[in-house]
Amino acid sequence: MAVRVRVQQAVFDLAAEIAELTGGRTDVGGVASFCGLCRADDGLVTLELEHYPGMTERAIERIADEAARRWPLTGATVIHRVGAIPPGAPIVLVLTASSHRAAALESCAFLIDWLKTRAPFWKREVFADGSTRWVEAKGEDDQAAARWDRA
Amino acid sequence: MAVRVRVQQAVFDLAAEIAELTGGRTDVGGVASFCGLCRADDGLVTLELEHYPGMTERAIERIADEAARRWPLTGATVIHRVGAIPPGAPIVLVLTASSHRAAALESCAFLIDWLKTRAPFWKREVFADGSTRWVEAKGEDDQAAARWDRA
Amino acid sequence: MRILYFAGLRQRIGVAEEEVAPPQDVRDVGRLIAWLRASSPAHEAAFAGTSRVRAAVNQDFAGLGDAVAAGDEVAFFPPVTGG
Amino acid sequence: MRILYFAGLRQRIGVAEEEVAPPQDVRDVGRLIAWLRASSPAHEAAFAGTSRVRAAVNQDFAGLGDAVAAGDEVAFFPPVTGG
Repeated sequence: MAVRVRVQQAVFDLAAEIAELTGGRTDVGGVASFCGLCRADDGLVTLELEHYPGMTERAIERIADEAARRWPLTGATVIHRVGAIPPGAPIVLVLTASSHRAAALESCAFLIDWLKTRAPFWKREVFADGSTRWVEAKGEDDQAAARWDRA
Repeated sequence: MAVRVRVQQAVFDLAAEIAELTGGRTDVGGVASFCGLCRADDGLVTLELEHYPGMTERAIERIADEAARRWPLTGATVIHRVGAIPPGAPIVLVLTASSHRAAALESCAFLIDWLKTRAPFWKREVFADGSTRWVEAKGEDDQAAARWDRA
Repeated sequence: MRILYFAGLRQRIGVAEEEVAPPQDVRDVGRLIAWLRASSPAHEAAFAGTSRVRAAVNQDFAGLGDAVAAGDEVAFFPPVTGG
Repeated sequence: MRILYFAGLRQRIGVAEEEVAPPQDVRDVGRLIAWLRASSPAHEAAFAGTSRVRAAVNQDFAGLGDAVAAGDEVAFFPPVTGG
């Protein structure tokens, strides 16, 4: 299975990424995607995203490999942006393709849940008055990730 | 919440549909999508899709309304193609947007599961030798839909 | 009463729709099916050959006990297979 | 040994990375944290002010008991918040 992982400043092109995942194939029955966007909560004007070059890409590749072990995927793509992101702009894209709808949908949810708790990224919020705040990790994200733990 | 439902022969433009759902907003935290594609199983050369004009659109709108009752969505789009569809081409698109990732992901899975069992569409497979076969409803689709039943 | 057929059922019966005027005692979907099946060998074969016929009355899914009346649009079709 | 700091921890300490040569008995992540905290008031305040410090040794997540040695790349950071 082809796993594509990218960490980049640039905006991604969803249609191009899906074409890359499905182009020339006739064994893909479903493509699931999740795109996380920057919300303007509390008057946020910019979200700054920092990562750990090298480790971050490796961590995402391992998560994608785990998804490929659990579900019969024909391909998966994870793109995560870093740098300054304005409200309304995309932050992260997870794409999964499979012959089977359930495999695509479940693995997509799995990938974003694990990525949120296991890939080294950190968000800092910048507000209109110039103040900044590091985003705190959320307990609900740990819970969402934990539902994929195996007994 | 804005629900968009379309039944059409034309291919849809995923990027344009997402832009429609999120454009100009800064309260959307996640967009989940599922795109069902035509597989070339058993030497299939064309998939023919038939629907019940009027009832089909109404049935999908009701399913989308149910999704909006169950999850805090900012918008949802369902596009289902009819007519002749070649292998590798898209058949159906479900898009859900929410402030919250889980709401977008779960409602997207719900919409495609219910659409498969509650919206009047019928598929006929056309093979290379000219033979045709109506697709039979699958028990696994009923099971996938049943997990959203409420106690 | 307008009757619509879809998918394999339409193909077996050979028409996509027909206007019918069943007798007054044909008051529900189940009795309408029985009356249609008796109307021609093609109808009988089509209904007999369709596993789990589904129905809609005025574009809402309907069960065998749901009422039908003059002026209704009643549709019959196999289990749906979209998505 | 190369030490990297990320996010709030980096900001509090004031450097993104530093080369250190801890004594031989600093053999695991826990002892390395204790040694770094003692190295300056800024380190002490940064580690004390970061709830649940996470660590990675050579770009793999590591626990307090995991070994560290000369030549390793060891990173410290708050819980991750990507996605």
